[in-house]
Amino acid sequence: QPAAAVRHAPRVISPLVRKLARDHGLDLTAITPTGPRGVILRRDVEQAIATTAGKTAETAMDTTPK
Amino acid sequence: MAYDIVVLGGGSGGYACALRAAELGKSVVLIEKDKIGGTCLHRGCIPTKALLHSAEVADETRESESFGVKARFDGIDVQGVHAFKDKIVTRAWKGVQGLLKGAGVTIVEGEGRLAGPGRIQVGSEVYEGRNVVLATGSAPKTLPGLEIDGERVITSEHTLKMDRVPTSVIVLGGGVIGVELASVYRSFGAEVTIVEALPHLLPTEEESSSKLLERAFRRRGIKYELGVFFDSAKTTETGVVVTLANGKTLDAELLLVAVGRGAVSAGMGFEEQGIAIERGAVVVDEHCQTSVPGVYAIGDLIPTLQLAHAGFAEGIMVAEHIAGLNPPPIDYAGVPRITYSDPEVASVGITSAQAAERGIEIVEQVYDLAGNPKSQILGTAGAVKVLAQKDGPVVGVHMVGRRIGELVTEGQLIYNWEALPAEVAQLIHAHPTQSEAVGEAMLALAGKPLHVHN
Amino acid sequence: MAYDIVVLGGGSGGYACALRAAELGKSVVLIEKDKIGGTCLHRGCIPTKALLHSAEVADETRESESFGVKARFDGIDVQGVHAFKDKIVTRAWKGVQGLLKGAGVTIVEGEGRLAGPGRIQVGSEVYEGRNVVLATGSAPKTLPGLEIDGERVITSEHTLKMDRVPTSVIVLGGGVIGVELASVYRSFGAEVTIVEALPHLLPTEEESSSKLLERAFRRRGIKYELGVFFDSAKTTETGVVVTLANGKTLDAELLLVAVGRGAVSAGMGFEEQGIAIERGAVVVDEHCQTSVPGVYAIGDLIPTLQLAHAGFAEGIMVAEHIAGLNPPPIDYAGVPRITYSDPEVASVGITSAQAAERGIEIVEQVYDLAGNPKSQILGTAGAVKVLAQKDGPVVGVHMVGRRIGELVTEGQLIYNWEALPAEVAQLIHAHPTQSEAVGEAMLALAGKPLHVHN
Ligand SMILES: Cc1cc2nc3c(=O)[nH]c(=O)nc-3n(C[C@H](O)[C@H](O)[C@H](O)COP(=O)(O)OP(=O)(O)OC[C@H]3O[C@@H](n4cnc5c(N)ncnc54)[C@H](O)[C@@H]3O)c2cc1C
Ligand SMILES: Cc1cc2nc3c(=O)[nH]c(=O)nc-3n(C[C@H](O)[C@H](O)[C@H](O)COP(=O)(O)OP(=O)(O)OC[C@H]3O[C@@H](n4cnc5c(N)ncnc54)[C@H](O)[C@@H]3O)c2cc1C
Repeated sequence: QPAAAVRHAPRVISPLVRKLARDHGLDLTAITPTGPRGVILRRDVEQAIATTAGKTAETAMDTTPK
Repeated sequence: MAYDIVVLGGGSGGYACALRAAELGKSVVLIEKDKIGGTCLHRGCIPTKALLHSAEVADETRESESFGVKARFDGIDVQGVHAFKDKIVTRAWKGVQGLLKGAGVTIVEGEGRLAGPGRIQVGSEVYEGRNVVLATGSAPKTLPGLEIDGERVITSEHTLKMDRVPTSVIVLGGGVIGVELASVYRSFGAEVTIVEALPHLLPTEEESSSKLLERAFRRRGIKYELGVFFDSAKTTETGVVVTLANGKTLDAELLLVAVGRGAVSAGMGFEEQGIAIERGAVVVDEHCQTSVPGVYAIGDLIPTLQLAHAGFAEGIMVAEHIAGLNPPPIDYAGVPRITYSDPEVASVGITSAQAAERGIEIVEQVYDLAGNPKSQILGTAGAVKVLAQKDGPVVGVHMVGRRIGELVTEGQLIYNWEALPAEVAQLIHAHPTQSEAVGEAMLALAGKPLHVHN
Repeated sequence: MAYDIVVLGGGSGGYACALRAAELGKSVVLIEKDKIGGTCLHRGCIPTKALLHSAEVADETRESESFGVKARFDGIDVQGVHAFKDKIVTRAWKGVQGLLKGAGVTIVEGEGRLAGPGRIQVGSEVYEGRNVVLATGSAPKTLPGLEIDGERVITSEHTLKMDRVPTSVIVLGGGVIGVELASVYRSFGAEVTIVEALPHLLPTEEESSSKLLERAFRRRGIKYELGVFFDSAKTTETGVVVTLANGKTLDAELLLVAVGRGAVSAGMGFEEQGIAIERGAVVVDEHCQTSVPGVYAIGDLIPTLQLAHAGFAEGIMVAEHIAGLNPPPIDYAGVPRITYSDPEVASVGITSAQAAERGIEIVEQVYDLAGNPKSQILGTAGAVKVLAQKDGPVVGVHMVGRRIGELVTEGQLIYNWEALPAEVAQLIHAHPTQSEAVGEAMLALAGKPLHVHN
């Protein structure tokens, strides 16, 4: 994402995606955005959750809303 | 044979619980002494909204000239109003019976009582359940010394069967039911005066919403006495005379008592079985569990919002709780409220007063419907007010205007999903809609007003 | 003196851009040859929605008996319809002029042309800008050999000034404008036939929505010829005779041509200055930049959705882009679409056909408004259809029904925020509202149907 390289703050356009990251203790600035102009999409957070879960060998996390 | 769940009362709460439980594979028996659908379907939400629609048609017909439509309004055909309302109710009633049947819920007709833990008795029959859900609902209240005679002094239930449009009505109570029926009676041509002990109509709403409603009602010729207590009522040959605590008297053909509804919790063995009850309502925890293990209570029987969809939500939650799905408790501030009068009043989230109580620092934005073309086309005054936590999410949406009730769902998503004003503001709303008023308020809160006059 | 921004054209796109830019501290001049507000305000969205409301009132008055209201419908007062419409337009027009003045935007009356990079010429005056935004909108198209005479063969612009209700109308084109005006004419009492070359009315909508609209129109007595090309039209003493490509002929008092709108891009120096144009529309990138640096184009002039709120969004985005805020591009699938006919058709997100093209595996749920009590009260048939990615978020919401347009905002939040059906399903919607139909579809998609017959 060339245009996203100089991001000031992470761009999330969905409160649900923001919450998903928060509920999983993820730092949005550490998530790689795949949306246009560096927008972090649901799939990006889900990807990060999967990666984190894999790394820490935690049990699969529940992604349904609480 | 013991059922997984015995539900007592087939209103909104009870039938929703039964449906969800059956879906989750539970065996369910639903006990109803009258008609499945309860208050909401037969004496509440549905029939009143049918009346309100007839009222709207009457008003639009009266005002048709201002839209370039030539028509003559010739009055209300009371029998026709009932026929319309009954058709709607009957259809929905068939629908819900079909749903329960389809889901495999056993329906028992009869009056039940809690005969022991996990035991509901109906006549000589006892239904045993691993879990019992009490959903016996509520009934109209009155004031001490004020007797409902069904002729001169009536409740909402009598309004739904009225045989004529009265010349004049005093509505005691400016809550949702009083306000809605005052609106209907006025549209049908009656002189209406509302008496409310608190300082405003719809006293639990945002104060600015109440004031907008009051202004609209004043324009419609609906009178009101606010902040004054009822003292007494006397029926006469031709009507009823009401005396207020300040000495003022009012007279009218009818007195409609709409001072609230009380939980139906007496005479059914609840207290005998150790169920904690406070001021008539069954006490429950955040999962609707009563003080007796295995016994739940939902709907108007418990002291939460007396709304059909709150009952649905509670019923569903209890079914899921019993099934071990560990559902989250309900955030009642996030349950939308609508008063379907003309104009409608709707809200979700907290009020500014509640924010102040809780020490939440808020910013607010009011968007006047005068700036909203679609509302102008509909000929409605009103406003959308949005409250957001300072540098934080939206915490309240409060609206007044014709047809505005449908917009509360947007507020419901925004509030419950903790959206920031900027997250809504980026989504330019469809033009020309009333929902643009919500969009404009969000744009302004996000620091990028579009159609906002400063 | 050079302005930060020179905007050419004061319609929805142009004025929104000017307002947002001024808010961001930019100096802005807005050049408009006719009236600020453009097509939408004077010849589009607003006046047509006023007509549609008069149409609604006419229909409700006609049908009032079925709601228990006695009334006599005496016809349409065409002058009254215009007076109502004009009042609404004038008010909104004053509003937007006030907004621009308040924001400090310089307004220039006159016809402008692109005289060089950063230069717009109006008569002998040249306005220089570090950035230029072209927003000259669109105008009605016609077909080869079909001449608009404004008498027998007209466009939407003439409809808005009609001096009578015609006995019969042929509407050429079954897109949004054709469908809306067909609906108005029918409510006003005319015989209406729509001719559409593609197989369905509103051919870009979900096919099931088109079919529901067609069914509703058939019930209303609106006729249509689908999948057949127009061949020729001949005006006669009393009207017009239309011949279709299959040889069939239709006659009527009027022929309304609603075959689309073409960008207004010619004769203003665009091409001379090197602006790339394709099939009449200005070519832009995702930030609405044309092929010439520093020159942007927005609104109906570019080949995106021809909707006022798309123009607003583009205008705002361009202003923010010029101000260096780096706004994200618009996801046009997330822009809501509403056709305000009776019944209304609304959608946001993608259609099943688009999902199939893109290889997205979807699940879908249709909720018939027959199960929605509020819609029954309003007397409307229709449905809400929700498409979700398998095990993923909602990707499309498609709706048909009276007053259903206001519900599209909920769909807009859901789609753009990538909500899962379960995230919506946990929020039980207010009862009884039309929005419950959206809620029910989500509940069903989330595997927990409430009021759904299987
Ligand atoms: C005039 C009016 C208008 C309203 N409008 C709205 C509205 O627009 N929107 C909204 O959300 N809410 C509205 N409400 C409120 C809504 O009707 C209630 O919140 C809802 O009906 C509560 O559902 P419930 O299941 O708790 O109780 P109920 O609907 O009261 O059902 C209780 C059922 O239990 C049965 N029952 C009681 N005791 C026994 C027994 N011993 N054995 C067997 N059966 C028993 C009753 O016969 C009844 O059918 C309105 C209420 C009124 C009165
Ligand atoms: C009948 C009808 C109904 C519609 N209904 C809706 C609806 O309900 N909802 C919706 O979202 N959209 C609707 N639309 C579409 C909507 O009107 C357009 O999408 C919108 O107006 C486009 O805005 P714009 O700024 O691009 O162009 P326009 O609104 O067309 O404005 C362009 C402006 O530029 C001016 N101009 C052109 N050339 C020059 C020049 N050389 N110098 C100076 N000024 C110039 C014109 O006078 C005009 O004022 C409708 C359209 C029609 C025709």
